[in-house]
Amino acid sequence: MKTLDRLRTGMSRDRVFDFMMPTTGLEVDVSHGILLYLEGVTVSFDGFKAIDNLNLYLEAGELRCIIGPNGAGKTTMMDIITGKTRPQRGSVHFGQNIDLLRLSEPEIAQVGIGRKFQKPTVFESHTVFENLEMAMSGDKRVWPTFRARLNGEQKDQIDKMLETIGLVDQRADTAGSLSHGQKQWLEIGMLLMQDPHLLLVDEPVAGMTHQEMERTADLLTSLAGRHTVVVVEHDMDFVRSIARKVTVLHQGSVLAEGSMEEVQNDRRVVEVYLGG
Amino acid sequence: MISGLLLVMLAVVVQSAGAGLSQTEGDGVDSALELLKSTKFSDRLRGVEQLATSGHSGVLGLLSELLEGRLFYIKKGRRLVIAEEQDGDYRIRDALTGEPLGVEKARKLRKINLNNAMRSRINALVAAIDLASDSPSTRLDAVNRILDHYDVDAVAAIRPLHAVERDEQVRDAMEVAIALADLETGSFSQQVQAVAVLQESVHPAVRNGLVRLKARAGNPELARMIDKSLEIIDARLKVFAALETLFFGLSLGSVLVLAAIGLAITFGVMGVINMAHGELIMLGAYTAYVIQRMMPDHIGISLLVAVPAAFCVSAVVGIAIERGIIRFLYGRPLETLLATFGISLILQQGVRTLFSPLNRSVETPEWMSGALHINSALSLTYNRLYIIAFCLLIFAGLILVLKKTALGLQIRAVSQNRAMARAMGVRSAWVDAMTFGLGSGVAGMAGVALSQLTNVGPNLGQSYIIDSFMVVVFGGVGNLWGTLVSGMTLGVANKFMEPWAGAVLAKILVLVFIVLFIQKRPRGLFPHRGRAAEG
Amino acid sequence: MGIFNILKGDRGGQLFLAILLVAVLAVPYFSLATSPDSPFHFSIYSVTLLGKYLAFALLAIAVDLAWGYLGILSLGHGAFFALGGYAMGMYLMRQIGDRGVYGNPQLPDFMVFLNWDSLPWFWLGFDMFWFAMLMVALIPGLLALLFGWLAFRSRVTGVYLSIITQALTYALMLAFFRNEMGFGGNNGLTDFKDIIGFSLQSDNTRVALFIATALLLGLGYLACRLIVMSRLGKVAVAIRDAEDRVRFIGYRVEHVKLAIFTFSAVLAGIAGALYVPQVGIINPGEFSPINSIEIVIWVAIGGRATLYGAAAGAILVNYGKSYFTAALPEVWLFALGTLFVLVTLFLPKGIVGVLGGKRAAK
Amino acid sequence: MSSKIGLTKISLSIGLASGLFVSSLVQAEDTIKVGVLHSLSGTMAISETTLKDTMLMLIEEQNKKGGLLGKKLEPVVVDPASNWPLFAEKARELLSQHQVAAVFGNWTSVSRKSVLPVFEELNGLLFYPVQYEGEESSKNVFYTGAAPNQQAIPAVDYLMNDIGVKRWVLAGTDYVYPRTTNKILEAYLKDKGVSEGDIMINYTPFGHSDWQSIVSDIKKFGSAGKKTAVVSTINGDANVPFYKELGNQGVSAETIPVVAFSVGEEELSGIDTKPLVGHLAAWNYFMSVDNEANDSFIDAWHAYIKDENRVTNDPMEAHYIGFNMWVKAVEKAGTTDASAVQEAIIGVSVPNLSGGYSAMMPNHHITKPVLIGEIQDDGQFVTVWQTSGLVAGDAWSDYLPGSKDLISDWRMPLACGNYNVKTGKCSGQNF
Repeated sequence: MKTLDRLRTGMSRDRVFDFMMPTTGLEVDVSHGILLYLEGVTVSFDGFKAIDNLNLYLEAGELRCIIGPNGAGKTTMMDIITGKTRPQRGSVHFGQNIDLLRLSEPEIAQVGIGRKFQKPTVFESHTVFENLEMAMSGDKRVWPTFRARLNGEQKDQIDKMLETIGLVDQRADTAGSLSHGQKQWLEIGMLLMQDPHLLLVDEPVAGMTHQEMERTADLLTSLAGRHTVVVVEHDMDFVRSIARKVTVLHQGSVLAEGSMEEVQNDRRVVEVYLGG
Repeated sequence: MISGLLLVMLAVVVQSAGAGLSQTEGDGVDSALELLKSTKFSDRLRGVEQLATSGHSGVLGLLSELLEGRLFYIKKGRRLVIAEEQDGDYRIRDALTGEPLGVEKARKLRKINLNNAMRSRINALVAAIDLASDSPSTRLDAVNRILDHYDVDAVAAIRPLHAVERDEQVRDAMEVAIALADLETGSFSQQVQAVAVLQESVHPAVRNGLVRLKARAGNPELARMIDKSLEIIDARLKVFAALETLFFGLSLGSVLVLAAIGLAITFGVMGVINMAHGELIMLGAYTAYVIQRMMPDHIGISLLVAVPAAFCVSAVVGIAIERGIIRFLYGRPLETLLATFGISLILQQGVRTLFSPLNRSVETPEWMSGALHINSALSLTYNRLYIIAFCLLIFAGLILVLKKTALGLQIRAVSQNRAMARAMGVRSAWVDAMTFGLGSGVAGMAGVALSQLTNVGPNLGQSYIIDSFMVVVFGGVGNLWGTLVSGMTLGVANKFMEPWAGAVLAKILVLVFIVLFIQKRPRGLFPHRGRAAEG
Repeated sequence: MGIFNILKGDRGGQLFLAILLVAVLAVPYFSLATSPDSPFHFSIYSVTLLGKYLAFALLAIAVDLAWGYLGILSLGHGAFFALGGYAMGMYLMRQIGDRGVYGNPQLPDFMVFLNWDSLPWFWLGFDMFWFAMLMVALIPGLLALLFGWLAFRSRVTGVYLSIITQALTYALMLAFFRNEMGFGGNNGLTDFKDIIGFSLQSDNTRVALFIATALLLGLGYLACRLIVMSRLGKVAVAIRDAEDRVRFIGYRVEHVKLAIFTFSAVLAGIAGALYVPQVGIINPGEFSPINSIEIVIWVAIGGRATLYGAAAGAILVNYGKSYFTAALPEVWLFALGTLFVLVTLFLPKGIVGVLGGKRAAK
Repeated sequence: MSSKIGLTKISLSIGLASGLFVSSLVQAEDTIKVGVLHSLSGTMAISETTLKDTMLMLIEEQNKKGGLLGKKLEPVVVDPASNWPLFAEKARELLSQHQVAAVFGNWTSVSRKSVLPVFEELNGLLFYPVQYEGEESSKNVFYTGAAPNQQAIPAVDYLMNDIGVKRWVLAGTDYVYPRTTNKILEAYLKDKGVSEGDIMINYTPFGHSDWQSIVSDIKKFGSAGKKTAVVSTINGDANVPFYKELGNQGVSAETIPVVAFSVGEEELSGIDTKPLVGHLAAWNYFMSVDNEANDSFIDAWHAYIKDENRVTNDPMEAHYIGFNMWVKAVEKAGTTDASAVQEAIIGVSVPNLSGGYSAMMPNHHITKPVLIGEIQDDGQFVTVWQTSGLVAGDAWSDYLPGSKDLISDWRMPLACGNYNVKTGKCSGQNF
């Protein structure tokens, strides 16, 4: 043990990097009840406007579904929120106080925005448990990560999450061996481990069986309230089963917004979907 | 001294050419011929001079045989003969009478060797003859040669010819030569006139002449004129030097493009890191060597034959590599790197075993040697010109193949979306093999070009592989135009940096620049979306 | 987490360290304490050879850490190795003192020879062992830090990264070949006399160097294992498998890469420093891109992402090289080439993958 | 390659398999082992493979004559693969594992520097057959190639006195041999009154292939109205593109002759020699030298290598001389013991291939004639000039400030390779 400690101090050169990493240390301020503001956001790729003067507001704790035909800009919108794509114009604020455009991707994740990709991406050569362990909130700088050890409380937290996402039996399996649906849940679980304020979920039920879909719907609705959840989905049945408020995107801007019923009866939406 | 010789030689030419050198014509010839057979170079040189002054009609033929290395003597009896090689032995005829003497073993003969002094003396004699040639270009060459050697005495031979010269270019050159002589030896007014004439000339002899005259010019007016001339000449020289550097850069660039363009296909389009690419180039170069050995009498044609042959050889090897190994490794670019590195070792050792580790000599055909003389300050070497043209030709050919043929369409389809292409009925496996074959074949053709510039040996490929990767990555993977622009840019940049940084530092700077550039634009100059190599 | 924790479940590693321990104990005995006529005598030649292999093994481990676990295929690790070697070489050069052929107490022979009148600034301090050893770690480390910072920040990955690491080592090779650089040009640094006062030509020093190499290899292995077993190691593997995902769960991917890459470069530098006194020369040839590719090959053949597999690969390939270059020089390149092809085609997990079956999978 | 060598190799390999780690057991005492340390793979294989074959031939011939001291000679061939550290390792293997009596090998300076400490530590004998930069004299090394004063300086003398060269381009590859040679030449030229402005020095990297700018610079430098020559210490692979570029840019031997120190018959066999005709080289031997010893050597070589087209060159002659000197010294000493041979070999004189005798000097360099040859279109040289007598190799140049006070004499009582006559000190010894 002693040798090891000495070894560790010997390797403390890793610490050099810590100063390069300011902790964001920001806590989101939602005193106005709005968690996310997108205002006048425009993005174009090679002249094609993927997002065109988009305005979108998310209330804290709501479950919002976003629908729209292919190419409406749904994924690009998520890319903007998570920092993967930078808009040419517009502002993106998280609560009253955080300008997301000034933060890097990991920093955005650190302030409490989690994202599930369209294609499930979990760490296939790690076990389910390890996947969750890595995603767990905490100090994610290099040296603390190197020194990080699980304590009892954290283990319980992971166990609880395993229950939530229904993967208790698979905890020691490598994530690569999971079924498609299980990977989706694991990914959602990983997001939740970060205890995010905002969850962006891209097509959570693609490729799921009916039962899996129902369970996913239950999971997402149960999250709303504590977290703000944004679901992008094509499957209208699924959207109908969870939606409280729906936003329709078309050609990079909001076409309609409202309850599922209102939206469904909107003439413009019908036109877009039925080919106008 | 030389001028005397020249006048005699001119006189010789005016006479009708005799049938041979008969032994009865004067004893000067006999002793001269005896001197030629001496083992001492100084004796032989005297022999040449005596021959030249003897004024005999057959001397010229004899000297040109000597220059060509065909003058021998039989060890026994010391008879002077002209010998031509025939199947390892020599077919000989008498040097004086032209009488055929049959075939003789090589070791029975001794060649009359030349040294530089003899060679340049004979060449000077021949130049004088050339001044009276019917062809203007030969005459121009002769005047230029006299200028190059800066032989003031020889100008004496030019003076009378200048008046009767009809060709304008030749007359201009003669004027420069005469003016140059005037600078040295003329009267003051001749000198002033000469300086005025020479103002336009960028010939190095002119600059030297002016500088020399300035050093001893007492007259301030003349000195001022010379200064002005030198200024003009230097400015022009600078422009030509820049043009020359640009040409060097483009030619280096075309070599880089040639070496890299095959890689642009295999790496860029297919995402295969082919470390054996250099060895495919090497195979092309060896093909050129083998073809040349197969047709030793047609060096010029053999090179043209070698181009398609090298394409085939390298393409076949490339297809074999693709079918045998790479197709199992698609989507794992880093592993193709390891496997193809193994192949490169095997190919290298293979040619080493087959052809020996020694470099092989690939001859340069007549039409590729020499240079295109724009003026005396700027001449473009033919081999480089051909290689630039060859590079552009291959590039255009490739673009055509990719844009206009069915194969090209399929290649592009597979590179953009393999699954979709397959669904549309494209045999993707076949397309992969053909693409790889195409890239490899182009590498083989590049090898033929390189065989004209550098060593053909087992290490040929290694010296180009890193440069090739740099060119492709800098240009943007998967973009042929990018490869062209990047190769040319790197070549020109390298050449413009070389004068002040030195060859090594220039190369280091270029590498550092590429490393930094890739940080700024990780996808190169012209990024391309498609099935490009991604880790 | 004790030493046993680090090695828990690491059967290959346990075996590897055990063999290393046996070698450390047995080699000195059989080379120094037995008579040269005894059939069990282990010649000093073999000790030095083995020491060289172990230095290569440490280098291979460094590459495996970056490639096997982090997914960074560096084709430039030879550069870090060589830089560490040069730092050691500069110390050894200064130790020669006035015993050089020209008897100049300050300047190494090659500087006298090029008419330099004083020591260039970057040679200062290398007469002190501690300073030189600091540089052994610091110079490769700083270069890796700078290079990595530029490359990882702008997200140069995969093949592109490999190719620019190759450009890096190639540029360094050209630079070190230049005599003006002050590192002895093509000849490099050689004719070393002694190290911290012990003659490099004595058998005891050679055995001591072997032991030092073996110990540092063991320590290096443990250090890498410590990283791999930590959460940082898991994050590294996660980066290798799905870099974007790691970013979205809040890790600074660039920093993780930079830290591990730099550590790996430092290890490579240490390996270089151990290599130089044992082979007696360091020259720019060590920067040659081919060398760096060869290192990668050792790792691939041994089995990547196992650490001990990399070490085994390095030792095996180099033993093969020593043997074949003496026995069948013509066959060597054929054999090596074929080996690479076969291993990549049929043994993606390397030799230990075959031997260890499932164990090596992770 | 003859099947005999193949067999030797296989038997060698079996021997080595056991010998690599466990030291070989008691040696069979009926042979004398001779080490051959030349690269058979890698970049230097081009030049060195020939020397390995030369050694095997010489050993075979000696065995036909009855061997040495009544024993057969047995070659031990290893491949250091053009890898400099590997040279040291293989040297150690030859000396300590195989206990060879002498080693013939190395080509590059760096490989010699790499093995030097090993030979000094284990007291071996190395015969080094290639022209080199000098500035070295080791108790254990015998330098049978040319020192700068046996190649470079006579060549410059010839150009200056016989050709009338006034302007000099010293072009070389950037490593020790050209650097030193050029340094010596620069000092020598200045000594002879050549001004700074009439000397152009240029260094290029190994394997440099794009000579356009440099040749163009040489052309411009040479157009200043004075006779100009290039003294080339350009190494190996870079020569072919260099000469091709010269030819294409119209630089002929008559306008600007190039005298090379690293281009011999073997290198020319890989070049199209037409554009090179008339360019010069300075060596101590040419294949075209006309005398009986050389004829029989060439015949033996052709018979051994089974190829009438193979050429001979200067380093081969150096091995021929070195091997015969060693044989004679061993016979004189009556033993192969290194110290005894070191003592016996000084003063030993053997025939060389250019029609005279070469002797081993006390500084471990040998006496040689210096020949200047012009390249012919058949890839051979014609001797155009020759020193009147033999030139003794000088270990320490008189033209370098660092070494002008150093001398080398391995006879007792001095027994020192670098003795400073000013300070009276002997430095840099490894024993």
